[in-house]
Amino acid sequence: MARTTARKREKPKAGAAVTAEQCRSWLRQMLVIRHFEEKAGEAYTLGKIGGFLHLYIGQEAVAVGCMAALRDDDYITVSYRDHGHALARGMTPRAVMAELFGKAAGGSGGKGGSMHLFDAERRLLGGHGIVGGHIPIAAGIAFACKYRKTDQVSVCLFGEAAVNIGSFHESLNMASLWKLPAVFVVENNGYGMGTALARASAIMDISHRAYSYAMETEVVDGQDMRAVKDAMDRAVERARRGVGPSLLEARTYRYVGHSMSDAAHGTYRTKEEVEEYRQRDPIGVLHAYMKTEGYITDEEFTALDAEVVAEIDDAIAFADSAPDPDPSALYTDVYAEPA
Amino acid sequence: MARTTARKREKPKAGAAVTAEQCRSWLRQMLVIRHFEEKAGEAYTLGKIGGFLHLYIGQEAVAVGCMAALRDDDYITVSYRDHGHALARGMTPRAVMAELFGKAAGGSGGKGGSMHLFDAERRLLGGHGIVGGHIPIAAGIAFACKYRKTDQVSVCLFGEAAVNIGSFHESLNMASLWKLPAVFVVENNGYGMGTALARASAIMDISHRAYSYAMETEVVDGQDMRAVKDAMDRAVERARRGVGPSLLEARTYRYVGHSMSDAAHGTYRTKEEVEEYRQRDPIGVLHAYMKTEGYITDEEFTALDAEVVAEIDDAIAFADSAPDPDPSALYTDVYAEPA
Amino acid sequence: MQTLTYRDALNQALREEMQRDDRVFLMGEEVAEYDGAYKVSRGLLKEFGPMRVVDTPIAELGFAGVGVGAAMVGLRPVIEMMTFNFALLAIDQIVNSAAKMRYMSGGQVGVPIVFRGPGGAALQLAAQHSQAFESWYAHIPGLKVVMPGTPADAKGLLKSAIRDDDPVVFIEGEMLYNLKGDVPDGDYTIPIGVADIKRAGDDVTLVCHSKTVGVALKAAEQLAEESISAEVIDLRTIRPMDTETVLRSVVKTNRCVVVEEGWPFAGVGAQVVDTVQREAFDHLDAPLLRVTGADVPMPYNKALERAAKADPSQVVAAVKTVLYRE
Amino acid sequence: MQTLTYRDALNQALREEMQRDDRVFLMGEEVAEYDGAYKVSRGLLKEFGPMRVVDTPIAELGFAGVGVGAAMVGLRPVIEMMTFNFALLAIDQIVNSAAKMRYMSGGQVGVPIVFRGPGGAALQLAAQHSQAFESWYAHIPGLKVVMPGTPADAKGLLKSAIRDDDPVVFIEGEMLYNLKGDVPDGDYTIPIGVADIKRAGDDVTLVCHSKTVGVALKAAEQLAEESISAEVIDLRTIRPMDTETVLRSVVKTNRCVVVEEGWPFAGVGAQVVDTVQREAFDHLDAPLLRVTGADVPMPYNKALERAAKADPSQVVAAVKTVLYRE
Ligand SMILES: Cc1ncc(C[n+]2csc(CCOP(=O)(O)OP(=O)(O)O)c2C)c(N)n1
Ligand SMILES: Cc1ncc(C[n+]2csc(CCOP(=O)(O)OP(=O)(O)O)c2C)c(N)n1
Ligand SMILES: [Mg+2]
Ligand SMILES: [Mg+2]
Repeated sequence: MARTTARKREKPKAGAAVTAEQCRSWLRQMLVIRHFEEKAGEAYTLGKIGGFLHLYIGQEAVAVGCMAALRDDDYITVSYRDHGHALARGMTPRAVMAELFGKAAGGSGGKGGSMHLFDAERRLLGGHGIVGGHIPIAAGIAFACKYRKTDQVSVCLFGEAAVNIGSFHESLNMASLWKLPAVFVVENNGYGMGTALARASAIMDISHRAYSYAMETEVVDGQDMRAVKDAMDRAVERARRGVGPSLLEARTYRYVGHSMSDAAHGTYRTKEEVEEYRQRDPIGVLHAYMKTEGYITDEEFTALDAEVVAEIDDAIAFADSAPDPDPSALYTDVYAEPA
Repeated sequence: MARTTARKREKPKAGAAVTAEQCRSWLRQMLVIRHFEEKAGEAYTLGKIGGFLHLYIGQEAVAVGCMAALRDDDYITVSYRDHGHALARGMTPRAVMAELFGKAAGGSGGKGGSMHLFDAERRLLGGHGIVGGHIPIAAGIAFACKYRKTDQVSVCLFGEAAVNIGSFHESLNMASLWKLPAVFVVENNGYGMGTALARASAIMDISHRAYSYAMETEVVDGQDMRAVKDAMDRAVERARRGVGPSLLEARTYRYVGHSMSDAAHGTYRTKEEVEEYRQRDPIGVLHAYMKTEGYITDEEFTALDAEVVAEIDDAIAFADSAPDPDPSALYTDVYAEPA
Repeated sequence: MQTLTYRDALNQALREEMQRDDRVFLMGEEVAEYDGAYKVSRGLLKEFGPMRVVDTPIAELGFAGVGVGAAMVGLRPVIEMMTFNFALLAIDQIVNSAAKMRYMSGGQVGVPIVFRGPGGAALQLAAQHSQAFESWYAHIPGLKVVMPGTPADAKGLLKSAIRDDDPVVFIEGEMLYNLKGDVPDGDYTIPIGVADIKRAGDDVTLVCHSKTVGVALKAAEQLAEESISAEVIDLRTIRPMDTETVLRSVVKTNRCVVVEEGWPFAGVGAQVVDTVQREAFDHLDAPLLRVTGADVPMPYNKALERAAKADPSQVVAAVKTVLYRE
Repeated sequence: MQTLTYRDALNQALREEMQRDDRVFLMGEEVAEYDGAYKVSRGLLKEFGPMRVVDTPIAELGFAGVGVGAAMVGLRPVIEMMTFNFALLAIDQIVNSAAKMRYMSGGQVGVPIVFRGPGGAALQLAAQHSQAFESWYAHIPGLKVVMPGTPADAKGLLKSAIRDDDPVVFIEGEMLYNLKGDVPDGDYTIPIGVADIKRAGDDVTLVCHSKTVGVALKAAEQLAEESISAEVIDLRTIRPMDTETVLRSVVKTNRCVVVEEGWPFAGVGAQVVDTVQREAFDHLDAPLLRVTGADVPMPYNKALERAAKADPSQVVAAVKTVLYRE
């Protein structure tokens, strides 16, 4: 691949000191995502959820690490693999599960489903199904922040397979040209459906694509939530200061298939590979750190886990018993209601 | 802009020795293009030519230098600014001028016009009006050459403003990923219509975009026809050998407006800038070299120039008196004739 | 009343809306320093500065998406497509993002954006630069499609489009930019979804929009000389379509000819025919006929291009057919 | 005769054409090592190798253009769109390059290419993944549009499409892939541009294509129970459309209902209506009616989605209306 030297990076500040409280909430978020996704997978096999279901199991540290670096008034856009981000951003498991069940109580009233999670209040603006489709949208949100002279930041997360599509190129060029307050996060889980990165991209070092746009870039261990947060802190700060956008590459892995119709390890990867990655589980990594720091005892962990399991069970029960949208909903939200 | 170090280049071989005969024919080609374009501009103002007319004056060395490096069985695709390439590839001034006049004797029977010059026999496959539209097409032609295991090469020429559009990114990635026998030539004349490169691209060194695709790249003086040919020789040879595609950036300049509806130097550039570039005229550069080498006397140059002027006058007369296509042509060539 | 060109009417609409609402901005290729490829944005950069009049790289998909994102958080982008031929590159953002966001989000996120620029053929621009896509956009729920045919309609409708809370595809005519016409003074709007009777008549209804308004009016004049009275209805908005106005006319004339610039298959006219024959079946004394552009890519040659375009003589001939005259 | 699924019929057509003509190759996302997102290309990589069954990056515009370029120099690319929803990103290459090359070049350069993949809705895939664009492609001169509704038609028509010298947009149905049906043995083709009477009848003509063939046939059965005899015409090819077959039927039944999956405005059915009312005006005893998908982005919720889709009960109701029964 191209021999390019990395653009001189700002010296990573030693990870901002984190408290036991923070770690506990991050650990909890990751557990929520993990249990949520496992239950969602079950519900899908039971026919309670339809369409495409893309689980986030294995990548939890990326969503949690990113959200941990953001303010409430920052904006987030993400692909169809969006449950983890929605939960980490604060959407309740009930609201997300109800949307997956297609119920009126769902975040999008049951009209969007798994791929299109929105929470305007929390500034989570989708949940987008077209690969690369939300990258220019995120640039546009950043444009609006600059236009209004606020110091808000627009964060856009997408998979590594999206870096080969035109909208990635056009959007990053404009974002850098106009110094927009955006952070583009590539969740590099190694595969786009059944296609390994090496079979789709002429270079393996995705972060180097940033040099085509004179953009700051960093590669970060996507299984280490705190590392993700630290890198995000730097990128978000650059964006807030008006220095410009950044491209972050988080190296991660999905334990499960691309979607429910895809085997955990199809022909495109081995059982061994999946097992190997499971060894550096994002929850395990943070849990281990917390133990060494004395932030959590085994009893506390067991209790926390049980508490989360109960919350997800409740979300399932809620979603299952929640009513369908009214038939009239078919024709609403196509256009704004005449004022 | 991004501090990236150039990928180690193959040491440019000293320009392959050229003969007086070769230089004379290249000089003649450039004179043909120059006079053709000047006459075409006149014909446009007289209403003999309609639609958009994009002249190539000032960039002659790029087309002539590129074609000089190609075999008859290589393929060429180019943008709407295509007269120079068609003439350098061997299309007669009559055939090109007749097309501009919309006559049946034109290369495309008067149905394509200035922006869509095709000569299947000479493997000139357009003449494309959508910026970036022919870049994947050129990659596809290269794919076909590889598919058939021929050692033909597909050369694609486009303006510098096209490097910011998605198809450029998608095509170069695939071309490099699949090691296709293609050469992508950016004719960097500094402006896309009224937009200077710096206002459209986050980096000024277009050649650096090649690193995103692990692609060989070179920057060449686009006003020096022999330099263009030398760089092309290297790129074409890499493609023929199956080493892979290259991205060439030829730094050049258009003396005239973007199209006939645009002033020679609009608000976007100064008269002085245009004048300055005219000092390194591509015809003058080659002519000067030939004089120092004793390849041409002033008398010979005057005679050659007069001969070319006469040829272009003949092309104008031919095009002017040639018949329009038959009205039935409106409905032919939409689909293949039923065999 | 003032007399303005279609171009200047659009320019006034943009200027007045940008003065009225600082959420409104214009973005596209050459819109700022170049004053617009067709000078529709002349003077706006000078008045509003580079943050509100923004030149873009050649990246239709990208800057269309930038507009969608900005609209999702409350700005009012006007995205200029240098021509709608190039909007094919941006159509994923128009159809998959702009048109669906409100629905996918369960009503949480709307996209108040205008995609505008010239559509259809100009003169001898050949196949890739001479296409009319209004029936494509009108096919899509979530989009509104507006196509003014006069300076007054252009100004009033562009203002309504910019104030609209949903994505509007606003297609102008390159051949119309120099068209002069009376334009009301001051601030006024023309509602989206309301057709306009450009000429009253009793014998036949001519339905048209954008450039074909002129074609239909010319045909109506020629028909008048043969004492055939044609009513000319300018749809002005393609989606939502004002079927009431069309039906009211056809119920009166019992005959209808639909004129459009675009290709015949599943064009806007096909939808007009579908609606009218369904809603006014018993009032029709003849089948509805359509006059459209020739069903071919546009040729460069001047004579061939002229033959490919819908013209008054074809309309006159169609009218005589539905009137069973010769 | 063999009994095959629609999926396997397509797979056979691809395999046989690739065996017959080494200029034919298949390119798209996941077509090779993954055997196709919907397994239509199962086994082809193994048989033909990576140069003829090519996985691509996610770059629809790019690999569609690669196909166009390869076709321009004589190969016979079959470009798989994982679904036609994503083809919106490639539509510039389909419309501005593939459809116009022959014309722009004055007949010098043709583009023998097939763009194929599933179109329309499947189950609960929501707004961005549930769209039917056939009327868009059929609007474009230079393209042919083919949409088989049965395994036998799928195989015979795909072979014709691959052998065709012009660009063919070949739209399959994700919901049809598991449909079983009789398929003739050996090599056969079905000509492009010829409709098929799937069920003969006298009282009303039902025009349909692709997935709605099943809808129309179900409706016809239900109508038969009320001794209403419906003739079901499967267009099979949308462009060029076999209007003769449709007209012959309507002249006999004097009534017509057009059924399609897509949105109503300027859909394929609008063109059928336009043609029939013009060519068979005096034979019509009632207006032509259409049954289409609801004019909304597709909702995710199962019940709402069901309500958004054209179904037999709507067809039955439309038929009773044109028959003036209750
Ligand atoms: C433009 C487009 N093409 C194809 C698809 C089908 N598709 C859905 S997800 C996917 C793979 C994306 O992989 P990646 O970007 O790495 O994200 P991941 O699924 O790994 O999170 C593909 C090809 C799509 N949704 N959009
Ligand atoms: C996709 C697309 N967008 C916009 C245009 C209008 N347009 C034609 S030429 C041009 C500028 C191109 O500049 P460059 O690529 O540098 O080529 P040059 O004209 O300098 O040779 C533009 C914007 C187009 N033809 N295609
Ligand atoms: Mg991935
Ligand atoms: Mg340029």
